[in-house]
Amino acid sequence: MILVNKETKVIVQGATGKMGAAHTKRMIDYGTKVVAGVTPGKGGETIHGVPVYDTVAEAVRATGADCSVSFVPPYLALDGGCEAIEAGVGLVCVITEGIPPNDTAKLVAEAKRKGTQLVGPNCPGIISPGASLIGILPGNIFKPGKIGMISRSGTLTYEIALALSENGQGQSTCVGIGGDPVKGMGNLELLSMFNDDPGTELIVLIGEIGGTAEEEAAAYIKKNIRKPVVAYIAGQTAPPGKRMGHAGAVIEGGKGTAESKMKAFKEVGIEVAVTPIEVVELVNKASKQLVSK
Amino acid sequence: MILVNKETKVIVQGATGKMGAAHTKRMIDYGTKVVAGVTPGKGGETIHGVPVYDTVAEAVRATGADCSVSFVPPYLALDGGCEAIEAGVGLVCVITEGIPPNDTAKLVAEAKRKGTQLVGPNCPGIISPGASLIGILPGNIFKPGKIGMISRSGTLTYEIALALSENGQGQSTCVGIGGDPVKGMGNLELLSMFNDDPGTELIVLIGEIGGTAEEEAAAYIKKNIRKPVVAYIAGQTAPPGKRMGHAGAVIEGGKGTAESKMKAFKEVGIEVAVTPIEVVELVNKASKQLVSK
Amino acid sequence: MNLYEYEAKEIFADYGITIPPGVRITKPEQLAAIHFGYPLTLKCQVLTGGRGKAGGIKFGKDLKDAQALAKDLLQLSIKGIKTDSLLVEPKVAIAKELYLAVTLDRSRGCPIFIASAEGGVEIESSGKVVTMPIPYPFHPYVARELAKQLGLSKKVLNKVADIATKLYQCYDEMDLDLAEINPLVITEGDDVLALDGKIIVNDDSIDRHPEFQGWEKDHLAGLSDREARAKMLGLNLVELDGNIGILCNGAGLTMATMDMVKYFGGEPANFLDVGGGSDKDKTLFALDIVNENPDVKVILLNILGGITACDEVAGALIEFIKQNPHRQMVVRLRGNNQDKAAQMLAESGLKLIPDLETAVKEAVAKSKSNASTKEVAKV
Amino acid sequence: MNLYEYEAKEIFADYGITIPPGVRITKPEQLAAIHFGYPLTLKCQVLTGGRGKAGGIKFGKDLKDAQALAKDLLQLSIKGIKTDSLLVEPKVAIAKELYLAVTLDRSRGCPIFIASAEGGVEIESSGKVVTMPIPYPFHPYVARELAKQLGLSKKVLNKVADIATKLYQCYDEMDLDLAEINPLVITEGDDVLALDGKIIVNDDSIDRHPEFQGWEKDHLAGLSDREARAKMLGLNLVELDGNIGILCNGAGLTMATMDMVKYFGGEPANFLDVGGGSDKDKTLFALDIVNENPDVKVILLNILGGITACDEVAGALIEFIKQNPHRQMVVRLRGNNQDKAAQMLAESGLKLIPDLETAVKEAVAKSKSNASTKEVAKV
Repeated sequence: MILVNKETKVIVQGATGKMGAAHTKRMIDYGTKVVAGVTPGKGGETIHGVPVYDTVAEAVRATGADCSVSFVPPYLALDGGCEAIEAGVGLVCVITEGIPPNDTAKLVAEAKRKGTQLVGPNCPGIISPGASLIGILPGNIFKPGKIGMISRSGTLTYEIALALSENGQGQSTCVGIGGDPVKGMGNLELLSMFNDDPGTELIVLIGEIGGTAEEEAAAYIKKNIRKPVVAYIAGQTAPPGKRMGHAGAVIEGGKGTAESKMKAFKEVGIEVAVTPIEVVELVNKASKQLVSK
Repeated sequence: MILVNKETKVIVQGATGKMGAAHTKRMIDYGTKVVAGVTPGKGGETIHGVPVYDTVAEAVRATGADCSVSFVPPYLALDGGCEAIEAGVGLVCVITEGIPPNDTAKLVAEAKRKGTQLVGPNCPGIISPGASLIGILPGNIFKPGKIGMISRSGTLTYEIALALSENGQGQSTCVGIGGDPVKGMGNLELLSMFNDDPGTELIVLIGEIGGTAEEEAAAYIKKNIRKPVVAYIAGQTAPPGKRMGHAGAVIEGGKGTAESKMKAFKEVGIEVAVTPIEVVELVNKASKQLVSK
Repeated sequence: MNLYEYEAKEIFADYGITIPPGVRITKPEQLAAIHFGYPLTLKCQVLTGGRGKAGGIKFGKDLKDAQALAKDLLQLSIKGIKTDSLLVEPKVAIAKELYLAVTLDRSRGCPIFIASAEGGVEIESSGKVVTMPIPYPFHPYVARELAKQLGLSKKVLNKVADIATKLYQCYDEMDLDLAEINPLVITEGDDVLALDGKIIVNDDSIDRHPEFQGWEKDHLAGLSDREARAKMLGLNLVELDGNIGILCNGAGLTMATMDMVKYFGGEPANFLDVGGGSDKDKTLFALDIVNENPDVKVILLNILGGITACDEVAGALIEFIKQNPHRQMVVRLRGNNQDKAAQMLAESGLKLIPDLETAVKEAVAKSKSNASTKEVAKV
Repeated sequence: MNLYEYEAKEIFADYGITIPPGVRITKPEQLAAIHFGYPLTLKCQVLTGGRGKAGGIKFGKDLKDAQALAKDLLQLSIKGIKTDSLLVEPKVAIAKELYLAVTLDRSRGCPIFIASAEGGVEIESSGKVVTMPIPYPFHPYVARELAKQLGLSKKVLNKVADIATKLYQCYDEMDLDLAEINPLVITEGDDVLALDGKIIVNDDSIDRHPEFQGWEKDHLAGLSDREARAKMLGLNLVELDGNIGILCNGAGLTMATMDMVKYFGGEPANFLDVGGGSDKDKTLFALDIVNENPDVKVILLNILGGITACDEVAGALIEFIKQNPHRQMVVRLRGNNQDKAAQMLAESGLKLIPDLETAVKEAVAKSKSNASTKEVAKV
């Protein structure tokens, strides 16, 4: 598994909000070590048995947390993200949707400067099934196993993970990198981590229209990745120039089509599923080849 | 010598301004390798035979310069300093006086981030006598030798250097760190560099009222410096609360008096001259002790 | 949110970017009060590109000529979008045209300058485009380096760099997706001014800009009536030409569902993501707006209830089917409280299909059957 | 440049920092038009500290009382500085007083918050001061961490953090040396407001703030008439009690020259740095302003001409001595064109002393001689 494991100590920023509180409970119930919540002005309270602090710095000092998951409202998310970075947590996962992209660009710059791992924003989070759940993914859908997943989508990830789990194909770690045009960690960093992770045998990459991240991933995989990769791209029927839900899912100036991305993968020999269900078949096929090696 | 030597390739930012042009000529006459001037909108011209470029990046690409000295006007100096830092010169020396201190603080932050050596602002520059002159110091006053000088002042440095030179006490490098409250390199970094410099046998530190840099230097010297240090503090007669010319030369809230600084030096066994002329006597004394060792 | 040229230029002027003098008119008679001299430039204010090619810019050689042109232009539709008004400006003596824009670079994860020494309509296809990442914090030297790489020099280099600096400040402070000047004109007197301007305000940022409050409803050009209404309610509806109405939760799953519909031989009528924790009212509104599309023969609802409770969705569905008993529906619900939802739906005569592929195939089959939309979709 | 309390508060209010309602008055009669209710707070507006101790703040219990107090206060001088006007505010019900400021930290090389959970006059001596370096770029979490370290909690923590954020933005954007709120008051209803405010605008930054243009001449309190005039001309004059007028080039050398005067038994009358490339007119003005000081018995001019040409200084000197033939002078000139200067001075009867120590000793001797100031200082 990568990024998070049983030992990961997690702070929930915005833990006392409606969504933050609900998912704090879900994370705790899953077994995640949620050590603190942070909401300015609510220090001293508790949420589902977890102490709440006014600042991330204070929460880190008190608990030694090494990860923060943020439910902070969009216009406060840059500030909250910088606070977590400055407080020294090594991994910041921003769930919040609707952050102005220029704020995200600044957050990305600050994270790079301090060497902090940033996942998201506008993402479902990270799960290492059976070990740790960070964010809003439905834990019961995922099963421990050897597939690493990287995805720009939330429910589509659940759909595919569910199909994989039901077919006996468990996951090492699933990372929702988020649907925004500018984000923290992307395909390349995570492909590299999965490549180095002994617990991962096979990588599923779920892309969608918009941008060129999948094309870049295809080139990177050819050069650097020695594990089998199965890809799926959503948005084959999306019209150009329209934002398809995710801020990042838009075909602009003829760039970012599903066709281009699928072609890029196929050209470097990566299997591309046409439907989410086909991902399972391709994973099964690749698994068999792994076993027969 | 430290910071600059015969090989240092220097860009002059603001080379076509009145002061920039005059000192470009003086630097060239002294033997400094002035390889380029930079003035936006004057690219393609020459100044005293040196090519002028529109941007520092372009000048660095064309000449491989590793140092920039800036005569850029106060309100443009932050921008110009950041330009030089980003263009990759390792040493930026800002002569300009009157830069808003908050701009300087930002420049200092950017320099730290990139690991660039920043000297100044509001400083006379750096000279390694006989090798390289960066800035506005009068070259003829300095003589090659083994004394390292660090000073917050301009003409006072010349006064003391002149007296030393006339008494046969040459200098390895003299660094004017500048008279502003916030600045780039300070006493500690330079003391450390002189301590490590085989060409420096003895260090003269010229301080003045305001701040606590001299008190910090005294503690640092006690702990880290193995070469003899002679100190002088200007402003023994300065009244509290008044800015004495330099933006940084002001006694605030009872802090930053000459008395406090002289006491700090004496307490760690550093000789403190009462007049600039006495510096020469103390240097002579320390030199003799070095020889007799 | 796309702004009109005249709005973009007003904002540019607030940032100190030189623009030509200009007056916005909505009637040809207003021209008589404008004293810029002739020829006059008359430009359709319309929220779409390709205005020049579509004949949306004319030059009036005297008042009479200008009024005749204005009358025509004010009735012009470009790409199906009606002209709002005209921007009237004096004709500028152009020595050189540049392109200058600030936008977000997805790959680099930061804003960038995009510029070209050749201003023009088809900037993307020009081989002379210069891009320059903009670091955070920004300092103006970046804009000078850009101007240099454009091949500019002397005073013009400084003037263009100054405008680029201001354009970035505008982009950053106003939270734009795009701040574009095309062309940025160098006059014969070496003045530099923004002859045309385009601003796209970032939709997620509008709420923190009091100056843009209430603007959205006047800037919805390019959206169908239903798309516009959905947008005002915070729903992302994109309509297509097919006959299978689609509602899902999650953008990726919605796209994947559309793709599967197509793959199995059907035609999606729309993209509509009802979102994660969407409540009953929002789901009902979403169903209604898809239902309104006369092309829709069948609605395919696909909810994977990771967090979303299926029974809540079922509640909205039951209400909808009460009001629209003849609507053909295919319902795929999976996840949280799935069994409870199945039971609720069964009571109101709707079948719940847990498997996605089966549901998609059934929706495609129904879209092709001869059964009228009015037929009750009971099992 | 120090601002008055009422000016500082107006700026704070522009940044969204809550201040009490207030009216500035210059005549007691104006109180009748103020309807804040009683008691009323009356505060001298004066550009110095220690106002409270000096009796510069009073509370009027009714209109008659307030008018009587106002009459007295408007005539009050504090530390020799005349009251400009009064700021009239309602009396605030205080639950707690804090101290909050942003200023530059010389050692750290960045701005810092300075705060204390105990507001009061002598903040430096309080043991409960919290300092917090402010990184670049700034984000508001720094202000929350500050509020936390002050021991605040709940709503008050957020309100104080919000004010600290705004105070930093004000400090940064307005180029201040100091932005101080003392006390920052928490009312019994948990409102947080700035009851007193102090702003020092950075002198080197005034030229880039149109809003402060022309303010300097009204904010010179604490300077002697000569100091103020020197400042308006860009010269840094600091007057002392001695009788040896000093003019040098370079701040460090000027201080060192003063120190030597004192060391050799004399008393410096002033600090005056004429600067590096100062021209003849500026040098003449500098000589004139030192000359005007009636306490000055002798002027010691010490110029080390590294870059400065000694002959140019000599030119100014000759002009000065023509106009002031009886002024006792000691001239030390060294460096560039020293010989030429010596020759020029000799012709007008002035001796040039190249050695600093000799020059200082001679100036001290002259300051103690019984020779009148009017005596010609020819050798």
